[in-house]
Amino acid sequence: MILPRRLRLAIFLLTRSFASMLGIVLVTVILGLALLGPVIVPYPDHVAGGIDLANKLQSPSAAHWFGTDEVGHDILTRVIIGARLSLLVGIGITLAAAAIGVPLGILAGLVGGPVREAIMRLTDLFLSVPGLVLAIALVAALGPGIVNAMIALILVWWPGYVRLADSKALSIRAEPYIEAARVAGAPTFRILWRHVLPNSLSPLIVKMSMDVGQAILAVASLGFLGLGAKPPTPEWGAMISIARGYLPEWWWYAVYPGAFIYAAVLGFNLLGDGLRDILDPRSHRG
Amino acid sequence: MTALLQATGLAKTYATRRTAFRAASSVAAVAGVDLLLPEGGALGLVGESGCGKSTLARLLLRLVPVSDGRISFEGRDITDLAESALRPLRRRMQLIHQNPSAALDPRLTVAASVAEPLRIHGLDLSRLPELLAEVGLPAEMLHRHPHELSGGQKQRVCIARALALEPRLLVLDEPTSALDVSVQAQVLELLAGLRARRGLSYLFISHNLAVVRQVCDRVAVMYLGRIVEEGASAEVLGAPLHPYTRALLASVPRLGAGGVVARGEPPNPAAPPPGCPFHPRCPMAEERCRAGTAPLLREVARGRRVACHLVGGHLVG
Amino acid sequence: MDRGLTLYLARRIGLAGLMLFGLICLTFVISNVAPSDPAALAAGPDAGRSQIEQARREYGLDKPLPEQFLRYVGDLAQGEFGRSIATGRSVGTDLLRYLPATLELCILAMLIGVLVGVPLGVLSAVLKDGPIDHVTRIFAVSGIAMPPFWFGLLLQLAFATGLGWLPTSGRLSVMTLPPDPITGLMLVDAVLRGQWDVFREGLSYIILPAIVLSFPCLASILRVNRGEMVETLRADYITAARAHGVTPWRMICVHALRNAMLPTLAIIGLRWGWMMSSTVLVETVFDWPGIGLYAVSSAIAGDFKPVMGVTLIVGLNFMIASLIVDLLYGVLDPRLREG
Amino acid sequence: MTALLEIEEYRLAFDSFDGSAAVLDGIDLTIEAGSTLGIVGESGCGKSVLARSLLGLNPSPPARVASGQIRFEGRDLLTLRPAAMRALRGRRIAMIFQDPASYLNPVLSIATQMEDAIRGQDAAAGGAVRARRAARAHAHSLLGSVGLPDPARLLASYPHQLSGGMRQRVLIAMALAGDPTLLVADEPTTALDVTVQAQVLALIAELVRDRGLTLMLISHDLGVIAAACARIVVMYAGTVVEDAPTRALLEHPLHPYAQGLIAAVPDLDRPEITPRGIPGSIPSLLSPPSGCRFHPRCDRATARCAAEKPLLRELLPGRRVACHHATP
Amino acid sequence: ERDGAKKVMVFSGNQAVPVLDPHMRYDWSTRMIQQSVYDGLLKYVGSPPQIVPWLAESYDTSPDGLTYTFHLAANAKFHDGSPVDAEAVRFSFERALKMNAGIAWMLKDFLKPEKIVAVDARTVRFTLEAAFSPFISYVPWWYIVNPALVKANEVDGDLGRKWMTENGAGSGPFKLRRFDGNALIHLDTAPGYWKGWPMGEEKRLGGVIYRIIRESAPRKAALQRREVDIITNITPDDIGQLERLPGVKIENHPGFTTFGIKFNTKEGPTADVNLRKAIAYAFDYDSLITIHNGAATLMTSPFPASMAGHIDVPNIPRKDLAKAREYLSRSAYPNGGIELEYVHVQGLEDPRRIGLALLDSLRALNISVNIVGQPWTTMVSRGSKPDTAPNMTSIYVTPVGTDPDTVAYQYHRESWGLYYGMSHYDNPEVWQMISTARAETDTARRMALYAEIQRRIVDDQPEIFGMVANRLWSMRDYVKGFAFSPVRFTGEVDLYPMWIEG
Ligand SMILES: Nc1ncnc2c1ncn2[C@@H]1O[C@H](COP(=O)(O)OP(=O)(O)OP(=O)(O)O)[C@@H](O)[C@H]1O
Ligand SMILES: Nc1ncnc2c1ncn2[C@@H]1O[C@H](COP(=O)(O)OP(=O)(O)OP(=O)(O)O)[C@@H](O)[C@H]1O
Ligand SMILES: [Mg+2]
Ligand SMILES: [Mg+2]
Repeated sequence: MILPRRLRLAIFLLTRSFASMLGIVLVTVILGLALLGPVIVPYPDHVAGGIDLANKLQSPSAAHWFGTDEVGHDILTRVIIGARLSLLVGIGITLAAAAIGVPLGILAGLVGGPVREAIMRLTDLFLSVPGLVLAIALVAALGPGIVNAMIALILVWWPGYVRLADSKALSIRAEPYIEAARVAGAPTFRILWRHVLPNSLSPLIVKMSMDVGQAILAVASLGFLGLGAKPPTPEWGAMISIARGYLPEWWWYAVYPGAFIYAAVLGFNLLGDGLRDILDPRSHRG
Repeated sequence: MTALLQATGLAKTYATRRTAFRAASSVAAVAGVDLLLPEGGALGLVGESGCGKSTLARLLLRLVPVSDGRISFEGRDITDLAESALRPLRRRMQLIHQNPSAALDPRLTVAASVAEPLRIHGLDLSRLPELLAEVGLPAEMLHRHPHELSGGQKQRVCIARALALEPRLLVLDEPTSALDVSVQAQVLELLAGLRARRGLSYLFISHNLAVVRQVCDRVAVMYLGRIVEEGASAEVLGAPLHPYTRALLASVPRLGAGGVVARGEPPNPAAPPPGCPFHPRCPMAEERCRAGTAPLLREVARGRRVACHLVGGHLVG
Repeated sequence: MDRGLTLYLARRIGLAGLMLFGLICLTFVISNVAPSDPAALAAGPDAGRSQIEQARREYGLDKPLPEQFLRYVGDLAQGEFGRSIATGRSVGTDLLRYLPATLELCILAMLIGVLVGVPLGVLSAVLKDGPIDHVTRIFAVSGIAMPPFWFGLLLQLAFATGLGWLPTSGRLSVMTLPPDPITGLMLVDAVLRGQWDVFREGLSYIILPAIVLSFPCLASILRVNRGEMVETLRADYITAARAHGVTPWRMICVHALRNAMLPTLAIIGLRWGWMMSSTVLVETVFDWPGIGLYAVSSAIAGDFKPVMGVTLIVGLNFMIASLIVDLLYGVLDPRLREG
Repeated sequence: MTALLEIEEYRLAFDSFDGSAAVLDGIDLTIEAGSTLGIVGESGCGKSVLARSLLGLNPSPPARVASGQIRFEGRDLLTLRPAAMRALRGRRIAMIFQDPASYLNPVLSIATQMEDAIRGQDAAAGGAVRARRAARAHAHSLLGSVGLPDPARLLASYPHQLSGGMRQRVLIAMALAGDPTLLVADEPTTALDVTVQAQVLALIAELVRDRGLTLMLISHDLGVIAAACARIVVMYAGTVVEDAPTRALLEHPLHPYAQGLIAAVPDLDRPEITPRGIPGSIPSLLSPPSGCRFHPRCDRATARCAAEKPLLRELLPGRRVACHHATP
Repeated sequence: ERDGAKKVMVFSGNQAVPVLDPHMRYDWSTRMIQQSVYDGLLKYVGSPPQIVPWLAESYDTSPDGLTYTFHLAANAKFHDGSPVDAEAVRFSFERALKMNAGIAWMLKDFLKPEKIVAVDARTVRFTLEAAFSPFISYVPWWYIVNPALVKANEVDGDLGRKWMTENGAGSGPFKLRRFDGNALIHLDTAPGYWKGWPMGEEKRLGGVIYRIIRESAPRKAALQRREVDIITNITPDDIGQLERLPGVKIENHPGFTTFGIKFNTKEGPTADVNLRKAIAYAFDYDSLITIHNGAATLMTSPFPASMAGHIDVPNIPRKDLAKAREYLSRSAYPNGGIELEYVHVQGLEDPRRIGLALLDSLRALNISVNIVGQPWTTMVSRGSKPDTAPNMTSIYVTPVGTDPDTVAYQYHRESWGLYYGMSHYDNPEVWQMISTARAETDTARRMALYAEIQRRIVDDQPEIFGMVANRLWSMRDYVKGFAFSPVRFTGEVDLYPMWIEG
């Protein structure tokens, strides 16, 4: 009886905010494109590498809504298929980073002492180099490619989760209900699993939602610098990077993939904001 | 009467880390406490905020590391026991927190919260409804979350959770201070009944003297990490010896208002005054109170201990 | 300065040193996992085998890795960042040349971020849930979601190519001589030397990249500031200030903002650190001759010494920024100042 | 004696997702100039909301005034425009709060906060705003008048450097900045230790006496109210259930809730009397019980109590009670 | 732009000039500035490229091809006024050989520093270790530096390397005014240049600015707005747009830079000549032309068309799927089903697109292509060994001289592992012919050998012989004196004869 109330509250909070609604719509659209992409695109062949040089650099038309690129690929097709890649990569990076960072962070916050000191110093080290520069160095070293870009970004992303999980664990550790569990004789692992983790979930979910957006942006950035996906993989950032050479005459080439990056990242960030409103007990006030 | 719980010279010092603008310092939250709780007894611990009541309670339950002194429980020294060795003992000593809202995991239902200790110790879960009934909660509450309960109900759940392991000792850290008087009376009734039925021992912390007098047969008064007076509650609260105890009693608001005895406010425990820690606020302070070490807790009459230079033999007998 | 603060600073600096060392190790490891042969790069495209071998010796690349590492650390200790493999130039000299341009860009962007972000945040919080608030919130999220490189291209398309109001890229036009350096920051130097036309021209070049660079930063500041202001305006002491009859203006701008500025300051510090790395994208788009562009072009060429150098500089900058933020926190928050 | 403040049929609701909570449900009470009135009631019964209503401090939304009047010196506060309300705050009606630690701005010095309050009062009075220096001098004297030693040093300090009692005194001094007529004290001692509580209560009593203030003191501690006020209003779930002189109420409460409340307080001096709790707990204000809001917990409740809301009637001279069954 | 009474021409390209030292390194942008600041003994001009006397008025060759004697112009002087004498020439060649970087590879196997003799102030004699016919074709790239200046700025015996990075010590038509290798280089015309000016003193420029604009869009915009007068690095797709601009003209010339896709002939599937042939016949050569909007010509031999000795090899593969399938069926992979790696230099647009075209073409053979962009260094170090070399690598090669040996030698055993030797071409008979040809002094016999070499190489198909892309510049119509010479690198122009009209 009570869960429905929470659900109703969640729906109320989400629908009340235009921003959250926009976020949900955008994310749903991107998810839909990612799922249905191969079925709905007009020129599936253009993703596998088929080229059509006779039709290169066409302006938007009925046959090619977003125009064509420098080897005659339909830009709409590639942008839609790009959603799939970006989404996979964004979610992959976020999940992997969280899978590394959260256990470490909770361990640090719960155990404290030298273990925490060591973990946090390592985290600080990674956090002190702003991610993009480190990622560039890494990708340049490992060689470009979507997998290497992911590895690099996971490497620069996990410390954020350590920080969050650690601070959450620290604050939860001080909660009387943790003490109550200790009084009841609960071993550390049980406390971690049953109390600390579930109670740190809300901010983690919020962060992960936003991070999917940020990871998409980061991959696109690497792609833009020529360090992302390899051709013929349709990747938004790489498309803009190439399209840049065709500005200003063929402006649509750069505009569409960018608009999709923007929409995707915006969607996930707004969704994160909306989730925060739902999950943050403070917002229940009014 | 055998001692269920005994502490000798128990001390806890907290060190604070240095930051950009603050030097490292240490706070003697508990500074040498001797204490004895007999089997089946109820000892009240009173004192102003920050005097170390909660810290003492957690020390006794081995929830914070001990800086100095010894603790024995059921006649066994538990000061240096490892957490794993302590775990079986935990069944017999339980804690009730001040704020029942914070003491319950917000994600667990009442049933899950109360069942948690049973699960940990691999006990039979079927006693759950019985437990709730014992603390006066209807069975329909089992599937509620804490935020759907009133303060008094939450505190009952906490008590049920503590009782689940059938403890002998219950440490209650201001169990009613977050509750309304009408609810407080309900909880006190419950606690009194439980003690009578189960023969529990209470270490009952409160700053409300009237409540302590209701619940406890003995009272210890704490000031700045030390016990300054201890004895049977009727005696200590009826005829206080230590100037601080007197000040406390005089401050309790009553119709028509009494005289103010204590000046000033509790000093910062990080920089306690020399000599008797109470001397800056004591209306009777003399030269000898201002210097030297803190007066020791002495037995001034049978079962009555006071730490004050000014309380001498003349009161004895 | 009291002893406590000195000790604290010493500890922090020691810690920063340790981190810097960690960073050096990290970059060194990264630069050596690359499968490329730096010596081939050093020797040039048409070089024969003997020349490659000579380059290898010359750059010490024939030495075992631990020795190379020790050498690198030793050089760094003397302020030497090593030589770029691709160009043979000293990385330290190059960094010195490009850093001011990046700093200038970052400083201007940060100014925009703070001067626009903070007031907008306050406005949005005060008019919470009103139309202005909604617009500002979407604007703020946009700042974080907008790919800087794309935004830069759009601005170029609009203001440089389309309207022709502003130049597309670079730092100054071809014929304009930059003022003789005093601070290295061109705009400041132009003012100091009284070269107002250079200043104006420099401004027209820097404004687009600065806007692009400032957008995410502005957005973060706005978000944090708004959030904190909303929280603060709910705080009990604000209720009290109202009850005491403090004027609304003063209540918002002093009583509330002072509190909200603390977390805002933290985000400013953080963003300053990130900004240095965003320059990688912005400088690429606007051909801004700073360390970001330097890093990217070197990375793409497989030339790691410059990348390592830039990484170290960016990391150092980040550490300094967080130290300054911590100290400022102490200044602004009396609770941290003493017991 | 004339009525300084008259509250009539005041209803206020808080709107939220779950519906509208009738937090104040027809409050009726009067404070005579120069008198001391205490308000008691369980947590959540609307005491603070009522106090904040007097200064227009309830955030709206979610707060919504449904009906009623609050007349202060003859003017209805509920219809005042914001500027007029600001002019009243602190100058005619001042307020002190429960937790002194959270009601002082942690990052501003005491001097700044006091100066702003004083200058704010000047601005509200419409006269010349005095210079900071003059404001500081005034702050200095105010601190002295609440019995704080060494005001100069105090002014230079920040809230965290003060003890709880000192903070509450500073807040009291700030409340006095506009030389108000009515002082609303919302649980001013709840966060303090008993010893300090006694000191602060003594200070308030002294100020009321010396300055001829009218006091409205809110607390859930009957002892505190009894020690400081001549008259007590008992509130339950947003309604006034009893209004009586202190001694009369304590000795002979008429409303079953007031009786229960008094019986629940343990008495230090009479430990032999076991306090008795009131069964049940306060109702949700989202769907308050019909009729008398207390009836679900009342052992004397009848069908009438559930159906009909009892009016607050003057049962004895100077004593009003809202109960169908109350008899003198 | 103007500088006082004289005009200044602004040239814009994408490539920085990190090091100016003519003995340290070269690439198109660097050499363009070097060519302006320094003079060589000889100079390449025109199309087809001719070698003309420059600092050397003439030279003699001994019949055995071992001794070359150069006679210097009398009036040549460095920018500081000191004469360009035989000692300066000797010093410069010695410096380049000692530094063993940049251009040194061209001569170092044949020329030892002690064999360079300043016979008198105006005569220098070089004695080679062995006969080396291409010698003269390399000499134009050996610039003469001012020994006094170099020595004055020498630190720790570095031969002035540090100083020369950003300073000029030449006798060329221009001298440095401002050097910021990553942004802008400002050259002033050297007053009273010893060689005089072809357009006359009247019309000559006041100077030249080389401005680096990395992206093509802003570069084009700058040309459109007359901020710059001439730009390079434009894509074939830009031509149409630019041509339509009033007052803008295009220079579009067949170049010298060959594009090929090198197979790894030693390891992996491509070690099989049948597979190589299959791929070569499957490849859609027309796409090379389409990608370049027609501004390219297909190669008909391993040698570029304007190189001496070039022949059209008759059976050079063109797209022919039937033949491709036939070769495939003879290979170890008659049904395809393999994936081949195609590596190109990261960031280069054309090879990436050609990769896409290759990918598209090979789908017909059921062969998939993994297109990988890698930094130059990585690519080169991978290519240095057969077991790490990619299956296919796209390589541009610009011969630095007009002598056929320059290209032929790429197929010699000695070139294995170098970037143009990534195919590790293994045919001892061809190697022998190459060695013979470079020592041969009789031109006719040499050319006959080279014709045979070209045929044999095509037979072995160590690479897909691609195309020679046209070189493109776009300039305002008032820019005059542009003289194309294919022997220069991609964007490089000879600034000396240029001027601005009106
Ligand atoms: N974890 C800790 N770290 C540092 N100091 C602490 C810590 N816990 C308690 N203290 C200090 O120890 C002293 C005693 O604290 P404690 O909580 O035991 O007091 P208390 O008597 O329970 O007060 P209250 O009535 O407010 O609950 C206080 O001065 C407090 O600041
Ligand atoms: N800003 C608000 N928004 C929504 N509901 C509120 C708000 N402020 C108070 N309430 C509700 O109004 C009711 C009365 O609150 P109030 O603070 O007046 O109680 P109180 O009698 O002062 O209690 P306490 O003794 O705990 O201070 C409560 O149910 C509370 O939840
Ligand atoms: Mg406590
Ligand atoms: Mg209240």
